[in-house]
Order: sequence, then structure tokens, then C-alpha cells
Amino acid sequence: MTGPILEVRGLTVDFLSDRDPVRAVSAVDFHVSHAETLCILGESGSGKSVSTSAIMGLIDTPPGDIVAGRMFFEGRDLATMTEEERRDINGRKIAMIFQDPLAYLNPVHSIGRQIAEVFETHGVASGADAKRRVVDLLRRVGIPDPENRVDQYPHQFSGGQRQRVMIAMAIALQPSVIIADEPTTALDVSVQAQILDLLRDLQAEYGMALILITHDLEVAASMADRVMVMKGGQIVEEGEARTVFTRPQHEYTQKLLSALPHADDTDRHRRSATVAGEPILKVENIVKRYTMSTGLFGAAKHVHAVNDISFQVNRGETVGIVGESGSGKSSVARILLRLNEPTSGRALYKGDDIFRMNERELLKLRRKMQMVFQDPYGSMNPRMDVRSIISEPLRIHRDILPKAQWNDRVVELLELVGLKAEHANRHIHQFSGGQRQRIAIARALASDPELIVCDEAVSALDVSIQAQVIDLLADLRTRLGLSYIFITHDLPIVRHFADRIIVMKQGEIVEQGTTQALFANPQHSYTRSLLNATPHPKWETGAASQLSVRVS
Amino acid sequence: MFGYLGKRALHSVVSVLGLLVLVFFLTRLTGDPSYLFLPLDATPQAREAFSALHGFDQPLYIQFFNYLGDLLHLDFGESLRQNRSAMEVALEAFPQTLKLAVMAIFLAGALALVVGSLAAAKPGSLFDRFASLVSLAGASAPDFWVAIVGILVFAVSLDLLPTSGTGSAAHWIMPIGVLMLRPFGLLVQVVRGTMIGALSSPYVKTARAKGVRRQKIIFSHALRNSLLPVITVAGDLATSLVNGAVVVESVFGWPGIGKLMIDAIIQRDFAVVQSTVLVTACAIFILNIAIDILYAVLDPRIRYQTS
Amino acid sequence: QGGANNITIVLPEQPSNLEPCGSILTDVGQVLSQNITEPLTVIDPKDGTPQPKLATKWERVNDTTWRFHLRDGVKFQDGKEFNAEAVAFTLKRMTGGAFTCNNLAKFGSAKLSVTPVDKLTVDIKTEKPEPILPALLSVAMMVSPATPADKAVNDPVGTGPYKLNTFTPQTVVLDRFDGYWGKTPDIAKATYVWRGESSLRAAMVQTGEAQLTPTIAIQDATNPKTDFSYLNSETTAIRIDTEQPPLNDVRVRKALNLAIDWQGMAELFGTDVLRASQMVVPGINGHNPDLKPWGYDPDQAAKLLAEAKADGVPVGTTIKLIGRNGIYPNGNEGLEAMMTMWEAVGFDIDLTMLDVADWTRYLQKPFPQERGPNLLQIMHDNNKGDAAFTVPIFYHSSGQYATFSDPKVDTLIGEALNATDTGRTKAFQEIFSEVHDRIAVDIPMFHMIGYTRVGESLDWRPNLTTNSEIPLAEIRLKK
Amino acid sequence: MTVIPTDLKAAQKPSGREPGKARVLLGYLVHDKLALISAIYLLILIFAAIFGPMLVGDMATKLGLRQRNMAPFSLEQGWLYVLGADTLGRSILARLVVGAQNTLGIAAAAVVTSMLIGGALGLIAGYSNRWYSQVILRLADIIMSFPSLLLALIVLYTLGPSIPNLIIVLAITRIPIYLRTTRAEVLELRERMFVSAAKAMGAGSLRIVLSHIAPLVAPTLITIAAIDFASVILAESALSFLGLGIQPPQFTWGAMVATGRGYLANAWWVAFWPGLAILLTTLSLNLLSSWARTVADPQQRWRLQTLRRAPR
Ligand SMILES: Nc1ncnc2c1ncn2[C@@H]1O[C@H](COP(=O)(O)OP(=O)(O)OP(=O)(O)O)[C@@H](O)[C@H]1O
Ligand SMILES: Nc1ncnc2c1ncn2[C@@H]1O[C@H](COP(=O)(O)OP(=O)(O)OP(=O)(O)O)[C@@H](O)[C@H]1O
Ligand SMILES: [Mg+2]
Ligand SMILES: [Mg+2]
Repeated sequence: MTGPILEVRGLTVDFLSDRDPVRAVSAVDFHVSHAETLCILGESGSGKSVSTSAIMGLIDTPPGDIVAGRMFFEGRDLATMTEEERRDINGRKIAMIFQDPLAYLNPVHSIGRQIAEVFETHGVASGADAKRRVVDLLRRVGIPDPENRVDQYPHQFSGGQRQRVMIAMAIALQPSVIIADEPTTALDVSVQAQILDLLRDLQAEYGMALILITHDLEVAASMADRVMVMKGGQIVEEGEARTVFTRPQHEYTQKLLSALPHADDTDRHRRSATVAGEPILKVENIVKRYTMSTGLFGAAKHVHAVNDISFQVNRGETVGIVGESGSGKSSVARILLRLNEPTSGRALYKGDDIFRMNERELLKLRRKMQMVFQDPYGSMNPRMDVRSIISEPLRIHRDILPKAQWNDRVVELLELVGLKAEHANRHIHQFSGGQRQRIAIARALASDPELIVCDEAVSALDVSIQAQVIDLLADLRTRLGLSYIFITHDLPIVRHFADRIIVMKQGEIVEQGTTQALFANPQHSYTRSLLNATPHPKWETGAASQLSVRVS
Repeated sequence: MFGYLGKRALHSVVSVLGLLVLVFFLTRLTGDPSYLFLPLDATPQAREAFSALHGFDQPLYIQFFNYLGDLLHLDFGESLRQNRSAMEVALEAFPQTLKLAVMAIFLAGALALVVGSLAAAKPGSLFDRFASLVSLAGASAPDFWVAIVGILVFAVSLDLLPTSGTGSAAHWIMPIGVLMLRPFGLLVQVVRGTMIGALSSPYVKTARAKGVRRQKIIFSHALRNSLLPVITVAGDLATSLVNGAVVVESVFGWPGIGKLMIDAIIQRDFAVVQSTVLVTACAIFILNIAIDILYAVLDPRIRYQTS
Repeated sequence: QGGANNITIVLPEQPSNLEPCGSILTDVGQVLSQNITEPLTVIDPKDGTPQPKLATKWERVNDTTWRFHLRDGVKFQDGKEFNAEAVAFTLKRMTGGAFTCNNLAKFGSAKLSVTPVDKLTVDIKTEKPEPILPALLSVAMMVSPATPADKAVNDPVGTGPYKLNTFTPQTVVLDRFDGYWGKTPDIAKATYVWRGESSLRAAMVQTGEAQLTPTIAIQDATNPKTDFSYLNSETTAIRIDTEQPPLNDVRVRKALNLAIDWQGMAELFGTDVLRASQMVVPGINGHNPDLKPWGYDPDQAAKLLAEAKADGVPVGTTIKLIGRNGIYPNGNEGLEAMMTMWEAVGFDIDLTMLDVADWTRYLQKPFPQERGPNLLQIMHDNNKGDAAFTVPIFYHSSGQYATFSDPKVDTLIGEALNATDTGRTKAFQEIFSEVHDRIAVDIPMFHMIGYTRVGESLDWRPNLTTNSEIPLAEIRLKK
Repeated sequence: MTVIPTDLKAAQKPSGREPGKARVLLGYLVHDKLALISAIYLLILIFAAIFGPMLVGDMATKLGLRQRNMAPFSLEQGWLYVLGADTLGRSILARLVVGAQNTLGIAAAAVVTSMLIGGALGLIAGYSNRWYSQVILRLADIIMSFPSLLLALIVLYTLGPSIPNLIIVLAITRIPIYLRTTRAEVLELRERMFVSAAKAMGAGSLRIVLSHIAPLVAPTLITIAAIDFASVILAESALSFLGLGIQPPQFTWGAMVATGRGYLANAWWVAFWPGLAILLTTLSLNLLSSWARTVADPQQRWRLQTLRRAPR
């Protein structure tokens, strides 16, 4: 095939209202060819998702407004196509993996049905045949026990599993172009490697072109043929992957690459200086089983999500939880905040059993303990503006701040997480994935908590903002003695930020220890496989060195 | 699920009993039936004889225990007017109403889903405006007004349909048409309202990215997500129809339970009131249980506590 | 439908049952009377006199006993023979008390005992003298001796020209009875249906879905070819509660009568209505043709009120005007109009519309405590030929509806009830003039008009009795 | 009735911080022509309800027995008779104006009461799993299966006829639909993530229900309420047949329609004009409620804004 398979020229997208239009993307050009991988890197909120959505025709106009730009698929102008032609391309020729899987999966259809719909829509397969293919796909993306899980609903899956469901949906028809918007943010390194391999295989097999939006430089380096860097709605740099990574031209790219946490760079880490204050949270033998009835009258089945877990968090300490996707990390977090009841076990917060608390004690606890949810979109009320969302903890716990200061506090928090004061008037649907995550963090900080449970809290942030947020969290930890339970799949970050690390697999803790010890001398085979699964730059086959080493 | 059903059934039985107690005592607060059954110029002695004959002279609680005793033998009392078993009267009328109500709700619901969804697909469009205006006008016009004008136009002037009564398929058209108006109008509005929200949710974008047909997006993705309030409102409307499509029944001479109940209430035919309430209450309770189950079927996130 | 001699009649309401003992109720009587069941006598609508039906003649044996001679060769529809035993059975069933017999109300407190003399002769004895027993017996529908005596039935068997085919919640169907003693009627089969809406009933006859409807509203009677009006034996009035001041003052009562624009009011009920001066229609024994109704004289009314006021009568008291919903067509509007007119001459009126049961409490003794001065909307229907069905209940101090006691009137009533022939007529006429001119005890309004719509294929005219019966045998088919 | 949309707004945006909020709303209103016309119509009605009796009060009860059922569109008797005369020859126009007060007052009171009570109970029944939510639901079942006419009679016999009693009867019978609809939506909403998030922040049940769930349920309730308005007006006239409804000489549009019922074939205007007034009122309320729904939904609000485009 000659020429690019997909080409975007001069795309400019605005979002309209009765105020000045918000320019999300401004005069963007890019293209991708057969069997090629284009990585889009860039600042959170720089227009990556918007420009790719525009290709799929997913920007509602109005309120969106495609001010300028043309898009070509296989040489044909997408704008001149009939709706039917366009529909036929979507899903069959171009597929998209969305950033926030919970919101983008239909809550009332089983995931099996949602994936099978791709086959049915394009007349490829239906009925039992479609179902068989769905099970196959789920197996390929690493969902355990796919025969049983096809009939379950999105809310019954873990964040990473949902993301894989999205991926399964996208690769179902081996499209010529896949647009993957942060496809691995919720995946642990081993599953991530598996998924990336899968994408590579597909590319090799079918010559699929891949547009990969990611903030993960390692992933980008390992996948990209070309790299494009965006900032503030514009492309600031574009070129061969190797060139961009090794000789970044634009100031932002340079900053981006240098912001990467450096594994061996001991003095730049943000672990706490003085390990171990007094223990504030003691978790003892927590077990969580989810009961699921299959069908309306079928027998109940159980999923053992958490199996006898015990650990402890000290004051001023960050406990990182890493582990396999679906290993029960979010479940633990939700249980600790009493959002789900544990099947058994105890959790003592400063000596009081969280699971035995009454309403009043719970209210007090929740002031001290906050959570950042894995799926930020769903965790915020769509009817509230950002100001109300962030100030809600202040409204609940009236003693924190006098009302007159709420507004200033909101603005201050927004700025701390790299957003602007004017964002306070917007609603949650008007933000990018990373911006939502930052709003969630700002909200968690609002009530001056003692312990924050962060569930993949920085996974959608580009490295520079990630660094800014981590710095902020670390600073609060040192100044105010905050503690964190930091659930992530991102090993460099835990290494950089966590004092102790817990490794989970299949609902159990397989290993825990101080960060240094764990990284220096992993005991469990799973931990070792995690540490080894770190991706390598594409242009450098077989080398064991890491990207971070190279850049520095 | 079975546990839940059993519990609901039990609760419902309790409610039915409560309802019967209420109806029994409260109806007797509404005056002496002898005034209505005997001619106006009947003598006081005749009235006393009437009360004694039907036990209205006994203290209320005794009347109630007698009633309960009879209930145990499935004896629901005699209609004062109709000289036959009250339950027989009620059960004869009920299917007539049920047929009408089911048809009307079903048609109104189906039509409203289509019209409401299409209106929501393009809010503010010409179709949307037109659909809203027409459906609302239908829903807020007085039903007897529509019924009588309908008869004058379609039966008398155009001679297309029979004026009233039962029998052929043509007899169904006007009663159902009139009965549908309000449910249709209300449901179109509810469907439209919830659909507008659902259609702008992210999962609809996913479906678009998959290349799913517009129709299917509307009806399978968005509609499915907005069905909950629709089902509830439809259920409530069905209830009020089951409870009596009084106007339609009386205008069109449809021998249904609504008219029967109203007549019985106005005439203080207590046994018939009690029996009709019992019959409709059972139907309503079953309907509500069905709706609750439907919720759980439609939305897997909904769970009911059985404990 | 079907054949040309099958007709459909559309009634305003469903017959609640078909018990012959309830035939005085309009809904039952219009189906049953003279069709399925027949009485011994029938009232001639023109002069109120009883005429032979199943009895061929009768005579008064003594003060308390009447002898009836029965028609020979009459059979019930179940094949049983009609004879003296059957009459005795019917009357015993009526008075037995095992179930409620509405028709008995017409007998008041009269107690009957029946003795068959021979196969075709019966003696009927009453406790007190009963001069109008033959008229009273026009409500006693003869039923087959096979009818259960202890409970009301829905499958009546009588001697009439039609027998019941089916009775369902939708229809009543009557078939011609071949063994009928009289002339074979034209109509072979009659189907009764019912619709509450007057305009619908009219439409059904217009479209040919039905051939006859006994009552339509005045505004629907628009086609002179098919719509006939008839004086329907109903008289409307306002009863004055004369025990309550200021209504106990005769000037106030007269003022009430004078304040109404009667001609204007007549517009509401149809220009054919007769302005009433008494509670019975012309043709009823005892009607006083010389009695002049009150006219419209608001000045006079105001003057009377002023006089009464000067004498210390509390004419400013709020008077409750109690109406009954749906009592007769345009009844509510009528009351509203009257209220406006009364207020115009200086009354203070408070209108309340009640449902039947509630309204009845005000109609009948014992009246509610604390009822205050009130005016009650009433309608009275006497189609039984004699003022005795009216006067005692309204005007005797012990009468069910009476709100006053006047010794003179009481005596007059006593005399009238025992009198016969012209003496009886005179006595009733005097009572009517007493209560109207001297006491002004109530406000008679109109003798009402009913409208029927009769399909063009039928030859039939309504009359005074149409409210209680529609004899199918009298309906002829036009050629 | 214009209270409804403003109420909703208040619920959506708790603190009125932006200056000129009324201005913004007015702008939104101007943007939706149908809603604007509705608002104007409702304002006129409210004006009529307040000042109507003063302006044409006497004319509404002035009899004209000799001009019964006078046909509309004639100015012979004066402009008040353009819509014709009713069965007692009274000016229909004057009666429409005077009747607005009682009609709107009763209907609004009944609808708002049932919506508030039903909504509140529905929130409780949907959100809580305690025993009382079962009790509430079964109570709703009972009300639903209790014949409303019987209820009316009981109230009539025990409490007597009066406008407050009338409102009670009308309100009680309408409660279940709000209750059950609210509950159905709450069942789904309470499983949403943002509810969990609010819980995690320490929000109590009351707060979650009122500030997170109620605003999302409100639009549906208001949609139902707007249509219910018509049914309540008509139900009211049906009750006057029992003596519980409004008593003459007081009257409502519903009562006017009921009077005209028998004249549809001959003097259509007697029932038509009040019927039209009811219809237009309901229609306006609905258009306005659908406008309010758009205002309240941040994702849809742009539809009412004058979008400012970038120059090309
Ligand atoms: N519906 C909307 N209305 C207004 N502004 C919007 C809307 N959607 C997105 N934006 C804005 O457009 C800009 C680009 O958003 P986009 O989602 O493309 O960012 P992104 O590059 O994908 O960021 P991230 O990495 O955080 O996901 C952001 O500033 C965002 O706030
Ligand atoms: N509501 C639920 N019903 C049934 N199963 C559930 C439910 N929620 C989670 N699970 C299952 O429990 C297991 C643990 O889920 P959890 O969300 O805790 O995983 P996780 O460690 O957070 O994974 P990830 O990193 O992918 O987010 C998964 O297998 C998931 O499918
Ligand atoms: Mg994005
Ligand atoms: Mg998780």
C-alpha cells in the first residue's frame, strides 16, 4: 500500500458555549501508515483524545466544532463519505480503545454481548459463533475464566479487566487502524507486556496501523515507529521514535523525558525520609467474596477477590500496592473505606475497627481517610461543576474551613494539581481523562486527610504532571505527616514514591517489603516477572538497559 | 431470587389484608346503603327491615368478623343490587378491563418508545417539537371530550366505526385510542427526557465507534439504559387503567371493572366494592412484583436485599 | 339487528337486576314491566284510572276487602298456569320480607292478605280501608309460582308477551313469547343495551345501531322526525325547611317563589315544560287545574322581604341551598341560576351539591341535627294515578319529607285518603291550594319533559309512563 | 407554577455566586421560543388568577338565560362574549379568567404536594434497605389499589367538602406514581460510582440523597408533574360530581368542561374553551419543564446558549 492509510490535516477543534470557545486542538497534522505505530505523547489535556475522537466522528457538533481540517482514510476524505460508509469503517477498519473503560462500557449489557455486537454489526458472525469468538478474544487479552465471565457486566470487572474488554472489542475484526487511547493505564506490567505483544502480533500479521496515545514513555519507546508530542492543542514535535527519544528538540519534550522517574537515581526519589511513624492502619485477614447469581434464578457463584490479606500503614508512610490486574487491589481499597463490606477480617484505624464503626465514627473516619477512585469520570456527579465537586468535602465536614474561604481553597487545589481557576466552572464531561484524575486528587486533598487511598491516581497523567503531583503528595507527606496507600501498576512510580511495597496476585499478598529491598532482591517469582517485564525501546532489540538510563 | 419473590408475595398478602380491612371499615363511613337501595319514599320500617336483612344493624366489628369468616370459605358476599355473588360480578368485569388496559398500555408504550426515542435523537428538531406537541395535546385533553367527539366524527359523521359496545375488532379501536392518549403523552415525555441524557453518555460513543447502526444505538443502548423510569411510569399507568378506565368504559358501554367499581361505590354496594378492590389489588400487586423483577433484569446493577 | 322485527333499545343505565319486585325502579321496569311480567291492573296515563290487565274486573266487597276476577287462559312463560294461587304466591312473595321488595314501598304501611276464592277469583284484604287498591296493584308484577320465594332473582318468569333470553353485563335480550294470551306483537326480539352518554344514545339511533332510546337530553333532541317530547310525570321543586327561621315566615317563602324568573328558567329545561303549581302532573287524580303558579315579581319579593325584616325576621341569615348531583338534566345549572336570582333580591344563599346518599339525609326524617335554614332540590315522580302517592309524604305532619305541621292540612289529608271518586279529587285539590296559596310551603318548579328518540322504522310514541315502562308489544313496525 | 423551574435551578446550583443569574436564565428562555411563549402564557394566567376576579368578577356570574349557549365569535353582546356564552348565558371568557385562580391553585397545590411527598418517600424507599422502605412501598401499593373515588367519598363524609380536603384527596391519589418513579431511579443511581465517592468523603445518607440523587431524579418527576396537571384539573371536576369538588358558585375550568360535556354535539364551545385552556396550560408547563430539564443538565445546556464560534 502506498501512502499513509490515515491522514489528518490541519485539524482544529473548538468546544462552544456562550463564553469564548475552548480550543482543544489547533491545526494538527498527522498520519499513520500500514503496519506503522504512531505514538502520541503529550501533556494531559493537550488534545490527544479529542483529535483521535474526531477521526471516528465522535465529537458531537455542536457543542463541539470542527473549525478546520480534513481527514483521509485510505485516501478518501472522511467528510465526503455518507453516514453509512462511515459507519462501516468504524469498528471494521478503524477501531478505538477508549481511555475510561467504565464509562465507555454500557452498564446494562453483558460484556460478551458488547463485544459480540462488533461481529453482528458488521455481519461477521452472530449467535453461538459470535460468542465463541468473544470467549477467544477474552482469553487472548488475558481475562481468566472467560467462558464464565462473558455473561457478566462491566461493574463486576476490575479496572484493568475492563480495559482489556475494550481492547478485545477493538481488535475483534482486525481493523486496519487501531486508535488506542491510554490502553494500558490500568494494567500491571506483565499484562501490559502481554497486551503490547498482542498488538505487535496483530500488526505483524495483518499490517495494522496503530495510533497509540500514552503518557508512558517506556511503552511509547517500545512500540513507536514515529512519535508525536502534543502540548496545548498543538503538535510541538514529531519524528522518528529514536530521534525524538534520544535527541528531543522541543523544550517540552526534553522536560518530559527528564521528568521520568529514574530507577537508580537514589537522591531524586520521593520516598519519605524518616520511615515508620506510629502505625495508623492495621489490616488483618481481610477476605472478600463477591456473590454473583448467574441469570435471574441461577445458582449463586462466588469470586474470591481478596483472600486473607494483612498489612499495616504507618504515619507519614507510603505503602504501594502493585499486582496483577484483577488481583483485588481496588477491592481492598473499597473495603477499607467501607464502600463494600468485607466477607471477614478486621481493619483497625488507630486502634478502632473500621468495620464496626457506627455512623458518627464513620463520619469522623472519612474525614481522615480519603480515596481517589480508579475511574474518575464515574466518581464525580455529572450535574455538579468542579467547584462544587472539590468543595464537597468542605461542605460535609464543616469544621475544616469557613465557607468564605472555600472558593479560594478550590482555586488553590486546582492550581496545585496543575489546573486553572477558570476550570472551576466547568462540568466533568468537559475535561480530558488526566484532568479528571487531577480533579479527583484535588477533591481528596480538600478535607486535609491523614490517609489517602490512591487507586491508580496518576495513571493517566503525563510524566511531567505526574511528577508535579507526586511532588505535591510527597511534600504533604513530609509537612503534614500524610500517609498513602498507593495502588498502581506503574513500577517506576512506586519505586520512586513508595516506602514499602505490597505485591498482590489472585487476591493474596505474595510479597511485601521496603522498596529498596524488594527491588534489589525480589523473592517471589511473580515479583521477579513484574520487574523483568519492563518494556524496552523498539529500536534497541535485546538490550537489557532501560530507557531512563539511556536518556540520562 | 426465589427468596425475594417469596418475601414479596408474603408482604403483598399482608398488604391485601390491610387493604381489605381499610376498605371494609372506611366504606361503612360513607353512609347508609338503605337510602340508595330503597325508593325515596320507603317507610322507616322498610329501611330497618333492609338493614336487618343485610346485617347492617350489627356493630361494625361483628360485621367484620362475619366478613372474615365468610372469606375463609371463599364467600365474598352478595351484591345488594345485582342479586348475585359479588365476586362473580367482579370477575366477570375484570377480564374486559384487563383486555382493554393491556392493549392500550402495550400500544401506547410501544409507540411512545419509538416516538420518544426518535424525538430525543434530535432534540429541538421539527419532529421532536411536533411529537411533543401532539402527544401532550392528546394527554391533556379531557378524555370524555375526545371520546364523544371521536364518536361524533368517526361513527356518526364518517360512519367508519361503530359508536360503542363490544363485539367486532372495530369496536376496540376507539376505546383503545382514547385510553392510549394519556399514557402515550406521558410516556413520550418520559422516554424523551431520559433518552436525551442517555444518548450523550460515553457508552453511546463506544457503540458509534463500533459502527453500530443509529437505530440500534438508540433502541438497544440508550433506550435500555433509560427504561427504568419508563417501566415504572408505564406500570403506574397500567395500574390506573386496571383500576378503571372509567370514562372509556362508561362512554363506550364497555362492561369493565372500573365502571362497576364506581357504580358500586356510589351505590354503596359494599360487597361489590370489596370484591372489585380485592381483584384489582391482586392484579396491581402482581404487576408491581413483575415490575420490580423487570428492574433487576433490565439493570444488573440493581440488587434487592432479601435479608 | 338481524331481521327487521328485531330491535335494539338503548337505555341510559344498566338494569342492576331483573327482579320483578323491583319493577318500580326505572332501570328494571323499563325492561320488565308489561314485557316479561304483567300486573293485575294498569294505570291509564290520561286520567289516572286503573284498567284491566291480568284482572278483568274488580269490586269492593267491603271497606277493607277487594275482589279481583282474573283473566282466563293465561299461562306463565314456564308453562305454569296463571290463577288465584299464583296471585297469592306473588303477593306473599312480595310481602314475605325474605328479601327487599322495592315495589312494596308504594303500599306504604298497608298490610295485605290474599285469599283465593276460586281458580280465577281472589279476595285481597287490607288492615285499613284502601280505596285505591286496584291502582296500587299496578306495581305488583305477577310471577310464576316456580320463582324462589326467599330470594331475589335475575331470571324472571311472568305472563308477558316476551320472555327473557339472556342477561349479561352487556345486554338483555328478550324473545317473543309464543304462548302469550294477547295479541301477537310485531317485534320478535328486543335487545337492550345501555350507554350513559345522552349524545351517544342519540347517535346510536341516528346511525341505526339502535332503534329506540327512552331518554335523551333536551339539547340532543334536534331532529323533529325522530325526537318526541312527553310529559314524564316528574315534577321538580325546592322544598323549604319551614321550621328554620327565617324560612318559618310565610312572606319569606312567598318572596322565594316570586324572585325567580320562571320563563328564563324554562329555557334551561326545554320550552315544553309546564310551569308547576303543585307536586302532581295534570291527569293525576287530585291535580288542581285552577291553581295559579307564582309569577316573576322581584320587586314584590323584595318588598315582602323588607316587611319581614321590619318584623324582626332574620332575613339576612345564610340559607343553605342543597342540590343533588345529576338529579335531572341541567339541575345544577338551574340551582346556580336560582341562587343568583335569590341573591339579587337580597337573600344570602350558600349552594352545596351532594351525592344521592348524602342528599337523602336532608330529604327524609329524621333530618340532620344543626342543619340550619335550608332549601332542598327535589324531584317527585307520581305516575300511579292518584295524589295519595304524593300528598301524605309531603304535607302530612308525619310525612317522610314534611318539614311543617299544619293541623288543618293534616285533617284534610285524613279525609282525602278515605274518600272516593269526586270527593277524593276535591279534597286533594283543596290540599294543594292550601299549601300553595296560604302556606306557600314549597317552591314547585316545573312538570318536566322527557325526550325520546325513536328510529324512523318504528311507530311508537312515548307517554307519561315511559319513565317506568316501555311496552314492546305497543311498538309497531312502519311499512 | 413558574416556581418549578426556578426551584430546580436552585437545587442544581446551590450557591448563587455568578452575578446576573436571572439574566442568564432569561437568555436561555429567549433562546427556546416555545418555552418563551409558554412562560408568557403562564404569566398571563397568573396575572388572571390574581387580578381576574377584580376585573371581570361580576361578568362571570351574570346570568343570561335568554342567551344560553350563545355561539362564539360574535361581538354583539360585547367583547366578553367573543368566546360565546355557557349554558346559563354567562360569558365564557369572563369565566375562564375568573376560574383560573381556583383551577391553578387547586391543581398546583395538589401536584406539588404529591410530588414532594411522593418524591421524598421514593428517595427513602429507594435508597434505604431498612424495613421502612418496604413499609413505604406496600403503602404505595395500597394507595394505588384503593379506589380514588372511595377515598373521596370517605373524606367527604368524614371531613366534609372543602378546598383543602379536595387537595388532600387529589394529592394522595397521585403520590404513588412519584414515589415509585423516584424509587426506580434511585435504585439505579445509588449504584453509581459518584455515590460511592460521596460516601467515601463522609457524606451522610441525607446529603447523598438530597444533593447527589435528588437532582438527577427531579427532571423525571417534573416531567410527570407537568402532565399530571391536566389530569388533576379533570379529576377535580369529576369529584365535584360527588359534592367534594369545588361547589358552585365557585368553579374551575374542570367544572366548566364537565358542564359542557352534554353539549358537545350542539354547543361545542361550552366545553371546548375551558378544555383548550387546560390543554394550553399543560402544554406550557411541559414545554417549560423540558426547557428546565435542559437548563439543569450541564451536558445539554449548550442547546440554550448562543454559541460563540471562533472566526474561520
Ligand atoms: N466537551 C468538552 N467541552 C469543553 N472542553 C473540552 C471538552 N472535551 C475536552 N475538552 C478540553 O479539550 C482539551 C483536550 O482534551 P483531550 O481529552 O483531548 O485531552 P487529552 O490530551 O486526551 O488529555 P489526557 O491525557 O488528560 O486524557 C482539554 O483541555 C479539555 O479540557
Ligand atoms: N462487583 C463485583 N462483582 C463480582 N466480581 C467483582 C466485583 N468487583 C470486582 N470483582 C472481581 O474481583 C476481582 C478483583 O477486582 P479488583 O477490582 O479489586 O481488582 P484490581 O486489583 O483493582 O484490578 P485492576 O488493577 O485491574 O483494577 C476481579 O476478578 C473482579 O472481576
Ligand atoms: Mg485523553
Ligand atoms: Mg482496580
